[in-house]
Amino acid sequence: MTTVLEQLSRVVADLLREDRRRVVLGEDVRDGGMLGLTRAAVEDEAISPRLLGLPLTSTAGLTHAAGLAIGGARPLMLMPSVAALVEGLAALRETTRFSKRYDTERALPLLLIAPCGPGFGLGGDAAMDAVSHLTCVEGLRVVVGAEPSEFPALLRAAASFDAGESPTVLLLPRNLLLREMDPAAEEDLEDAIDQVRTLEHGDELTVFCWGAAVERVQQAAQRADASVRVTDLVSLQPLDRDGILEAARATGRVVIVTPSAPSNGPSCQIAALLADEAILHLDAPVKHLYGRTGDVEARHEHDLIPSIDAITSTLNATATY
Amino acid sequence: MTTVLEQLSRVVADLLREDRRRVVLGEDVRDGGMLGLTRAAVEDEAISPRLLGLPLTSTAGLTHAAGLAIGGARPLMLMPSVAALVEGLAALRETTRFSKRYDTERALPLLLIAPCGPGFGLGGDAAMDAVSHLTCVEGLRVVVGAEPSEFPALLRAAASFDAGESPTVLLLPRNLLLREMDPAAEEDLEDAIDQVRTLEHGDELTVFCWGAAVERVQQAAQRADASVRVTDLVSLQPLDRDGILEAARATGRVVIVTPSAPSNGPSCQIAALLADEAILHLDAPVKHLYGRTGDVEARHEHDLIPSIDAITSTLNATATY
Amino acid sequence: MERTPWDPEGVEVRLNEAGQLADPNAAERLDLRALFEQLLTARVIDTHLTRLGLPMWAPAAGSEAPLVALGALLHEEDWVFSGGRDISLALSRGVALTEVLRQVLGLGGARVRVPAGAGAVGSSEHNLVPPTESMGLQVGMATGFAHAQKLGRAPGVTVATFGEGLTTVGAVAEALAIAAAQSLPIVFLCKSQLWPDAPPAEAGIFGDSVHARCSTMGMWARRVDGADLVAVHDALDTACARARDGLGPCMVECVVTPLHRTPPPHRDPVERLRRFLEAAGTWTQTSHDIVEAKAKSKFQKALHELGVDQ
Amino acid sequence: MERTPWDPEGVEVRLNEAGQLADPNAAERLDLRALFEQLLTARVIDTHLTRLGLPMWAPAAGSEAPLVALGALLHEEDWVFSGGRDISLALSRGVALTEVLRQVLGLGGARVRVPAGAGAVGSSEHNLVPPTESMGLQVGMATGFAHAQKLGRAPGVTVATFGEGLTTVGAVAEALAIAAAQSLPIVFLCKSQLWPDAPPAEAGIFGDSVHARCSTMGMWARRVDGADLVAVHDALDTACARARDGLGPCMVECVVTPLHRTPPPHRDPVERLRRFLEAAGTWTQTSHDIVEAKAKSKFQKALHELGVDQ
Ligand SMILES: Cc1ncc(C[n+]2csc(CCOP(=O)(O)OP(=O)(O)O)c2C)c(N)n1
Ligand SMILES: Cc1ncc(C[n+]2csc(CCOP(=O)(O)OP(=O)(O)O)c2C)c(N)n1
Ligand SMILES: [Mg+2]
Ligand SMILES: [Mg+2]
Repeated sequence: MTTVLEQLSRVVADLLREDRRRVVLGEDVRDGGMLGLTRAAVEDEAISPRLLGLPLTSTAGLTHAAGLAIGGARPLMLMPSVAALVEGLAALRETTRFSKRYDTERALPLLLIAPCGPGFGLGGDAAMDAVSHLTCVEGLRVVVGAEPSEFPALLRAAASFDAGESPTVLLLPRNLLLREMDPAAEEDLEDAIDQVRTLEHGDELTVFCWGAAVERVQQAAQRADASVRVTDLVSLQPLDRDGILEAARATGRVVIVTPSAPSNGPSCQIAALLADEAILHLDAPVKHLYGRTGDVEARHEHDLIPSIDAITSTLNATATY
Repeated sequence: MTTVLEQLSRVVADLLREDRRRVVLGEDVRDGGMLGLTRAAVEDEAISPRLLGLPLTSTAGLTHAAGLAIGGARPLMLMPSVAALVEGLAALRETTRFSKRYDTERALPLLLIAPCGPGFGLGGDAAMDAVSHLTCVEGLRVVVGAEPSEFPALLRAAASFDAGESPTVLLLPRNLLLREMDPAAEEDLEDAIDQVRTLEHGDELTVFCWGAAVERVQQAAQRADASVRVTDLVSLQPLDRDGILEAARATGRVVIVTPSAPSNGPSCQIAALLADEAILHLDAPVKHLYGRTGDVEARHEHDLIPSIDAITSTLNATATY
Repeated sequence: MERTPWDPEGVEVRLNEAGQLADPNAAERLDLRALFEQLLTARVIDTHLTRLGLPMWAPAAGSEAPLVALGALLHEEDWVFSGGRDISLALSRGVALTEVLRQVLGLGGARVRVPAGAGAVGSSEHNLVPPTESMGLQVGMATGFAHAQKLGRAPGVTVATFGEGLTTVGAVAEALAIAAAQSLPIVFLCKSQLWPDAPPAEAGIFGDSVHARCSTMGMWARRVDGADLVAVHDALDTACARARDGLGPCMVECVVTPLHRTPPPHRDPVERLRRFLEAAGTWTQTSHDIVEAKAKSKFQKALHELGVDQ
Repeated sequence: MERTPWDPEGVEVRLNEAGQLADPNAAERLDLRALFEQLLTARVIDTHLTRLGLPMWAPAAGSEAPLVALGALLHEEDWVFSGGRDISLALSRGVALTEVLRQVLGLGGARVRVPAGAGAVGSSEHNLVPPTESMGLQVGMATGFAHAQKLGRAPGVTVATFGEGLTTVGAVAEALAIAAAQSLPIVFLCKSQLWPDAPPAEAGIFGDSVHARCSTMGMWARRVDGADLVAVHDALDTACARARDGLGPCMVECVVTPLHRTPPPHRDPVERLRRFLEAAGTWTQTSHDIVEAKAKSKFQKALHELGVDQ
């Protein structure tokens, strides 16, 4: 057994070996990286010169990565936290629209890997998922992991820009990163990362969720008095509109569970989509469950994910509405 | 007659005269300001020392204004464009939550005045309304003007922090700023700036809109084959939830018209609110109308506001759904 | 001549107010007639663009010398990240005037998007990246690009141009720090506006000059007079050569004179070089008029081709 | 003594490696015994906090001298905007240890929120503003605060403390530019970490030192050895006096030694001052042990009061 982080560190090294255009940027990457994600890569002299340390910056580190991509490199940038992406939001915007403005064929092949949400006992900005901010950046691809044993496969998929994919943020919920996993059991992805995944196939009620909320939703679905369809969004931008509409229409009842404070991110976009295109298929109000509101203190950070009890009772209430 | 901008410049000078704590920051404010909003103030030696010029910055100008507020001043910051607020988003976030984190009684009395949307032929970021970005900043008050003759009163209302209001962004749609107005006819506000305003009292269909969209919606409402209730949101954050629900329930049919590109801002939040709390009162899908998508070129910037024709036909379709 | 408040301090003069060369060899090293034509053409085009009354437009008149000199020094494989007011560079890189106008006037069919009023042009064929909408972020892209070139051992210099205004913007300061920390092959070309009177707080002018600030960051840095084409050329030549040799980042600060504020004539780089050419017997009013007329007709033809009424 | 790679260059020594004063009067001007007690107490508390294994925590051991000196120099009406690793300053400003622990451990009832691991404390009663969550934004708040003081002709100095890491962050560079452009009454206290070997790119160390960079921005700037309490005190004293006199911003760069990297003993500000006191006959092992024991018991009592098990 190994931790998910250790396994991801091996994937980072493999990615560097597989493609000489890849470079890794981030705080302390030449020393293992803040999360240890370059620990394997620093050991290999053939690839360690492509671990690039930079001074502390909020914006120019991100534009630097974009510039490397303009110059033909394929940068993986290891963010200390999703908060750093919010601090560098202007850079994300410029990076994402660069290819359209500058008339190049392909989007910049830039992958930003950021831990998010509760898990390390930090609270504050480190505990947010920042998804509402990120999904304001038009064209930015935002993918979030939910099943730790698939994180290695998710990282490989997100790092492949062979189809000209947009700059991508891969969010890794902190509370899943320290899980143990069997390296041999590293799973392949069943679905493309731009599609919703149906994790439970109930038919009375659909739950949309992502990231750190998924596990609790699955547990609540077991306990609920209804047959629940559990849908992991996987891609928060772009949203898989067809998959979402199909899942909602299949049951006529919808609950959205967000692993963060209330915000105007994907949960509102899904509700708006349903209010427009599925309203006649809906038999009950579309309910949202959020975690704790506001600037969360470290000791309350796990309350950013709605509790299994709260999810269960919302499922029951919506199923019998 | 005078232009709205000229009248606003007199209000800025009055605000400085009325309260010695007020200071004005922004590019070229000692020289009239980028929009001319300090032209009246530079003429008066009693107040011109409180026009503070700063070097060009993205972030520190905003935190500087926050620091002035911490020190007891009441800064009015004149932004060159709402785009500058997106560039300084991290500063907005820190400014807005400062009082909660630092345990002071009152929020920081900081007013940010930003032109937004199409109107000056600039396109690009200057033409956006950035409302989705701004409403991601928890606790930030976001107010947007729609009726030019009321802008002076709106500015006075937004600049009064006597009830301990949060840091506030006042958005002024560019296409309204160059209108002529009769200074004598400067109107008072009928309603508080945190409430929706009903501009037309129809009963078959409710339209929610704001800023530069309002005028076109009113014109479309005249043309439509239905009796339309036109609601100007005025405050985009916080949303007047009760006013919105009441307006939606009054007609059972809702259209949302946004004066910008599709985004996950207030329009989605309203749809989500309705999908949750008014779904049984709705007789038709909740339709959204947005302007042109993407990074808009100068010559297309007016397409960011949906056309009267497009609005009219959506009103008709929704009324007869 | 007497020093006026319009004359920058701390610069080494190579082509003086009277149009005399400090080093007569410069007239052989450099094709000063050709450079003069480019300067004059850039001036005419700037003047005509300015007359169009574009929103947020500011004239570039007085700041052409560094850009024309840079254009003469760059190779095809070099890349420029533009900070604005450098259309003359785009022209000398070979971007078609019709494409320049499409971008600057925001017409349909422009290949590249530039921010309104930036006075900049982009071209993916000419390795010319336009400014970002957010202030100064193209400078950080330039450092990344230079890093890619360094890692790939690709030939070529990366240049980022900008004005003194951007030197106080955080993203630019961060980019300078990255370039210094990683010793990247990049040339920063800063056009610092000359303030004969006290500069306003907005101007980003305080303490020592931009070149001194970069010097303490460990960069090779020079300050030159933007009215002195020869000095500007020589400083940029050294900077580009250092970058090509992998010697790390350079900052060339060029003090440029805002001609719309009516400085004394010798502050105009066109006029100063004209004085030299005249003394050298290679300038006549007729030849001058011809260059101007050509540029003007080229401009009007391009506008016409694009269907723009004047 | 021989200079080791651990000894910073470009600093004027006031209390040397052996604990000898350059200016013997310093022993009369300054209550070095009291300052020693504060240093030692701060060290003990840092050691115990470090043992708690808090997330993202980094020890402050070795960097206490500037903060203890600053604490001794500040008046009640002065304000400090903290950049982290300066709990010793909070203690010397009079923040209760229980409140310090509530904030640093993220316990219920803390009055002020601080970012995890910042090693900082805020107190609205003590005019002590904690770091923002976004890197370095409190520095820009500090310049604004100083501006309000200047406009209101209020007495008082504004101080912003931070580490060398933040000097490459754009928002901090912008704040420095604003302070310089507006000549604000603010003291920047930068703790620059000493790297006996080559610093990594992340360290923000390149070119000349931080003080040189600020000097070219037109600030009064000094570089001192953070292991030398007397030098640090005197530089900060002058800086604060200048700010009080409205003479504009100052930067005091203190080179601090990371004790967890086991430098030679004379690099420890506690040990160096101890050597002086021992030579002066005012230090005994017993008195030392008593100060340490008192600090330790105070720490444990506070934890106990807060119901924290160790
Ligand atoms: C926050 C913000 N973003 C963008 C702009 C518009 N803008 C873009 S670059 C720039 C500064 C240009 O100054 P400088 O680099 O000196 O170039 P100059 O235009 O003087 O040639 C400005 C004001 C702005 N005013 N404010
Ligand atoms: C984008 C981003 N935001 C925040 C952090 C966390 N952080 C806050 S301040 C800081 C730098 C501190 O360096 P310095 O000022 O030298 O203080 P030190 O901790 O060394 O005492 C870091 C890394 C981060 N690593 N990245
Ligand atoms: Mg300029
Ligand atoms: Mg440090």
